[in-house]
Amino acid sequence: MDAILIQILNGLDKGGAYALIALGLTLAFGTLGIVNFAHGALFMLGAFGAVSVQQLLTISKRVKDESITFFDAYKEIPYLEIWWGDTGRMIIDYAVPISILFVIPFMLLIGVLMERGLIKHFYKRTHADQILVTFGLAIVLQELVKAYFGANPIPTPAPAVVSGSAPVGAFFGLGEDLVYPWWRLIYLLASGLIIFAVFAFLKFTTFGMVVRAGMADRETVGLLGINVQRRFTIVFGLAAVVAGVAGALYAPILPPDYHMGMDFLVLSFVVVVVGGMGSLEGAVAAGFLLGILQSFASMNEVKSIIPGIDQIIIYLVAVVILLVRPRGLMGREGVMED
Amino acid sequence: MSPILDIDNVSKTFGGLHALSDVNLKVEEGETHAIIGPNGAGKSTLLNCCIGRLEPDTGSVTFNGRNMVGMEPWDINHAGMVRVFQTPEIFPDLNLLENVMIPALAKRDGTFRFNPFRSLARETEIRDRAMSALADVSLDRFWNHHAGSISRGDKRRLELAMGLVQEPKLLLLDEPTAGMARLDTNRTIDLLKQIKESGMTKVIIEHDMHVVFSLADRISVLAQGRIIASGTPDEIRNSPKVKEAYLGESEDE
Amino acid sequence: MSLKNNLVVMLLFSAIVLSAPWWLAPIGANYPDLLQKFAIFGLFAIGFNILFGLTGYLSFGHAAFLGVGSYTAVWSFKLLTMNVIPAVILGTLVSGVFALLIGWLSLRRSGIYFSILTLAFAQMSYSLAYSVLTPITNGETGLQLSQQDPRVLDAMAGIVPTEGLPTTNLFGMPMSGYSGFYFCAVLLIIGFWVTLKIFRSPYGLKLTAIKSNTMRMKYTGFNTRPYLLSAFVISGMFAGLAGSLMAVTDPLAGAERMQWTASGEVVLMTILGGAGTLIGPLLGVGIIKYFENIFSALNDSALRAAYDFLPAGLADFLTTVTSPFVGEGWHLTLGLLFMLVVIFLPGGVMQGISLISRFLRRRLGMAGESGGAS
Amino acid sequence: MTKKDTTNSGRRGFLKATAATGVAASAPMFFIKDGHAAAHGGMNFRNNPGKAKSIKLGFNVPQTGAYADEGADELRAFKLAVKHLNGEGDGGMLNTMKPLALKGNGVLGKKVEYVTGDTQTKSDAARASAKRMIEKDGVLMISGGSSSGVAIAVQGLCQEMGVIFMAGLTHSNDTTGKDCRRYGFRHFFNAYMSGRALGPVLKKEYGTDRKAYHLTADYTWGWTQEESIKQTTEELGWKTVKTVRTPVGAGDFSQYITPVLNSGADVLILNHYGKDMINSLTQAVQFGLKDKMVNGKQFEIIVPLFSRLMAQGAGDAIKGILGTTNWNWQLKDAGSQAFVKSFGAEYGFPPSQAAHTCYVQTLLYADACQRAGTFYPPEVIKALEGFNFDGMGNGPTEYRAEDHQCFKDVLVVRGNPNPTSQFDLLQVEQIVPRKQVEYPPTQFGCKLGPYKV
Repeated sequence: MDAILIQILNGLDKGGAYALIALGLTLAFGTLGIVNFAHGALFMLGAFGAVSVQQLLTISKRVKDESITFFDAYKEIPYLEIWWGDTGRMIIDYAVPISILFVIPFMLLIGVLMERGLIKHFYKRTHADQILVTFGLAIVLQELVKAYFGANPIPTPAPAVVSGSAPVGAFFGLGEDLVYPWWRLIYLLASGLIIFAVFAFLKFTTFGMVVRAGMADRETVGLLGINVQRRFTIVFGLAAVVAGVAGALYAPILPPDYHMGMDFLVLSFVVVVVGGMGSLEGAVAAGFLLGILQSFASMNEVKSIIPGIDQIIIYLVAVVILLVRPRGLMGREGVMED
Repeated sequence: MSPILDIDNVSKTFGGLHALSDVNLKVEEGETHAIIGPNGAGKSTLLNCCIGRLEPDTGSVTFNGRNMVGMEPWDINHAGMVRVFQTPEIFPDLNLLENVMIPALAKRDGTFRFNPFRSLARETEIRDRAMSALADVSLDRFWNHHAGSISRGDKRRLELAMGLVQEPKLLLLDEPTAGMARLDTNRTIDLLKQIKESGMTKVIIEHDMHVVFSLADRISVLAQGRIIASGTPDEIRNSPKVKEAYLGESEDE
Repeated sequence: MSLKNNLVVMLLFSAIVLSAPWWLAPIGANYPDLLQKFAIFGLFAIGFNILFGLTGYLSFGHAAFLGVGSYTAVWSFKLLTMNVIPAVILGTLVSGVFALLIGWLSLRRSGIYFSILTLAFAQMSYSLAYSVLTPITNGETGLQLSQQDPRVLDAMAGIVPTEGLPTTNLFGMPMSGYSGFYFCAVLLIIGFWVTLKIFRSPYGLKLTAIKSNTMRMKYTGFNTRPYLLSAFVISGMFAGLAGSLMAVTDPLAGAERMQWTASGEVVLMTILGGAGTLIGPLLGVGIIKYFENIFSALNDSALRAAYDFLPAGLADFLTTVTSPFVGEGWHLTLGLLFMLVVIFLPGGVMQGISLISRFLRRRLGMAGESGGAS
Repeated sequence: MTKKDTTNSGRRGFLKATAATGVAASAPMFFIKDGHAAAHGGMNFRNNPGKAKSIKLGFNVPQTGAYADEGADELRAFKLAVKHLNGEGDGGMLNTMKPLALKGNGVLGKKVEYVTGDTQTKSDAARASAKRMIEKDGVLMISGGSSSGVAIAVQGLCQEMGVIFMAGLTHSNDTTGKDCRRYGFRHFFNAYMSGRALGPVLKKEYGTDRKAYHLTADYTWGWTQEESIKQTTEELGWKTVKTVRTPVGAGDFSQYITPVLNSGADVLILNHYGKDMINSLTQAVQFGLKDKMVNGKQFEIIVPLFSRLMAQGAGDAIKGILGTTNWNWQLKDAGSQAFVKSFGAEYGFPPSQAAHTCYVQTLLYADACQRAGTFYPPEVIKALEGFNFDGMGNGPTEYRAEDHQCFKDVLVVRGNPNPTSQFDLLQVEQIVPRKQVEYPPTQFGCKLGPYKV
């Protein structure tokens, strides 16, 4: 029983990440009609936003390490620690939460620049062209990150307070063994909040209503004389922010490396298609669904029946859904057929 | 003699909307049958039900003695019922000649033929037939132009050539002159009259009464998904019911 | 003498391919392995182009067929004979059957749904080949020859096993080095002839028409499924042939050949060169493989040597400026190149060539308008 | 540039080749580089430098992909080795290696040059890159790499082409086991040695009554390591609760880690490497496994194969974790100090174990050529086989003739709980003597194959 509960938690957590990436991807596709292969790279940039803030906070003074004699070695002591002692140490400890404050405007800027500088020239081009140019951009972005940060993952821990595990089992009355890392619970909560915020924004603001109308029928909204263009630019920025924040918050779970975006990219496309191209609700639902399915497929009991199922489950689900229900879970019929 | 096309009790609803209700229509071999009616009367829906783009909820479409309902569009095509589309459905990336060669090849090759090693350059017969169909619609001079780059009126005529080259038993024409200049319209009427002499059966949907009355042997009037009248052009012209439902309105337009 | 004439085209093409070891020498790309790769990936790309370039169906799973071709060929070397003929034939056929299966399912959908279906099938093949199917694929290490392999045909023919591992051969001629290249080159020429015939056949015209307007094709009397499926299988067989040639020139097959990035590579090659054109995909192959093999190997000292003819200061400056783009930075250059090509030349390098030739023709005052590039 | 010289000597080889095989009789002149020459007896062999003033070595390392940092470090070590061979710099381990035939004037009087290539950590790319070095650049030896799959693939190729391969970082038993080759040599240790070395330390630290749970990367290296460690721990009396295979590059391992929590196991063994290891370890620690008490015992995590670069990626999670490593820069022997000193002086930070093994391999190859008095591979191979040496950072070491595996002491290390710098991540817990990790050469089914190809 608790094994199942904890796999559901795992699935929700994983699903939260999938859903957030797929949400941004769908926003860009639904409003702008852009298939953005650089979306994974935006997720990666967000994670490296957290890394950068951490590195900024730990800019260190190099002190000669006397214990090593046979070559010049240095110890590094962060200036913040030298100046403010414990307060400085605490600020460093909270690098990831603090980084969110920087990641939001940074990603908005990146998103807007990307839309104005590149994407807007590709609205009328084929999807293949969009894929290729954004794929090229993704390679460029990740190579730049690699050139600066190296290829090795960079540990970006969560604050010490939440680095341990929460006694979930005790809370549900299911025994002591059942624990779950605090940061993952926070991630789950945060992904829920972000999804909620995006939906609320689209549903309850006039801005959002125009965007939704634009997703349903772009030309008509354009005819209404509303400046759809500028709104869509902001939507693209919003998609970038969602991806970036998702990445920054994910950094303590998965030490960021330059390639992490590509690892998520294919998966998130599958999520989008399973959910239904252009359906925000579908993207979220499919994200959580696939996360949970993947968690269950990894259980030893399941794997002993079907060996290798945990490696292919996501693709298998995608194949079945596409063959049985081509528009995905919640998509409209005919979107992007032909 | 039984009619070549027999639409029997066809109904079609979209959601709650009755697009077609119990439509009955018989088209005799060799005649030119016009279907007229106001916008949204269900004319295009009716054509779509004939060529397999839509499946009627009830009723049957019998063509040449065979029920067409549920058949694949390509099989309907090869049965001899061919449609000319209202919004030009051409191959914009090919040139005009190739656009017409495709249906000519369909006529010869059937629904599928795997001949990757046959040289297109040696398909002189197909080429000649396509060229003469282009000549029929006076587009032969532009044979090597890209179909995507010609005017809308020319696209309509190209459509017509694509239909004619298949020499169908029954040609369904969906507003063949819409979007054409007066001169072109007249030329098209002349062409269709010529075809009439060849004995090809035609069903024409048309708004332009000038076209309808100069071509049709018989006319059916469709309004709100029902056939409200059917008869010779004179009968229709004088029918008070039609005037009330359709002609009166259309003159205001 | 017109490029409309197949014979002229083929003679020209054969001459260019067979003389590649000469004219590629000045840019350092004439060593056997790279020449083989050009020919092998050339086959892969022109086959892919039959599907993508003609019908517009974008498969993201063609690497799976490449992988299947490789595995089949290596198994043929292990079980049957070191002669390459059965390996090539079997590799192509087995890939064809595999393509038939995947195509039959995937072609129920079109557009991006088709792409995702092929991607999903290929990723499943890759994951399974890497792990569960290890008895067949030898997992991460890759399927290799071994001394203990039965090789029944060779045994029947009385070929005595060598002390070391046997080498692939064509009736005794070893298939490594330049002879391997010429074997691949001959198959590339045959493959090119097949695509040329397809491009210039009624069948090919119909495939192009499907790309232009699928719906219209159906109402014109064509059942599009068998057309698409046959094109899919043909391109799958080209991929299988390419895969088996990889095994011929280097008898080892690894699962990574089937990964989605490998499928993505052939897409990039085709689009970069010019999808739907006869030789565009080959240009794409040339560019990408050259980058991967030559650019990636340039280091600072090689750069400095290349700039040696310049004044020292300028040479140092250029070395500093260019070094991030070569060697380990070759991916960066590739990414930038994709972006530039797609932004300015959506028709790929072929479009660039036709633009330049049109410009030159105008400058030279020559008459004759080419009938609109597609 | 020496290109001209190599080409010339190749041309002579071509003439003989044509005469002998007849196959290339009608072939154009550039067939010369095809290297049929290697098929002939005597002193004619592929890429024979002949009278050239320099030789070329090929360094094939991952420059893109997950192991790019290790690759970069390997490349630094190679460059340093080339410098030292040519008598530049402070000489590094040339000052400590015993016995030493090298004179600091290149190899056999020829200056050493090098070319580099990107393996991308993919077998195909690695082989393509190796072929380029052999066919185009004319290298005599190839070294480098950071994974067993690539090492085995390149080693096989080198055997076919008759070029010596001095493996870089590869830990699978298969490299010098069932996939061993006459032309391949491995200085690095393997999974079996890791198990043997860990055994006594585990017994001392964690006792004999333990229940182990394995998470294993689902590919060849993971399996061999799981097998070796399982064998060792079960001999200690430990029980193996479960072994679970995880997909390579899974990223999030939570769904594999949670079942450990209530499995009754009190030890988690992570048979992961690189990014997978960083992720699975980080996440296992987040799930509280390090602070857990099971069966009245402290729960423990073991990572049998460690590297400092990986430890860097795992951050705090690595603290206190036991594992093994081939070499560590904090070793106090003269060889290690000499190497660290010249590496540190050159690049400003200490070398990794990958850098160390690549540096040593390059020197060993060069020394073997010097001792053999020729670059002719069969003679060089014979010079390396059974070679005993010291002063290279691992104590007295032997290149075993039967399977080309180096036998030397193995380091059991622990993640440093109180690092003083970003490099001070591992503590040497114990130097396990070579005797303890030895095994019969037939154990992993090695058949080396012929000297001449």
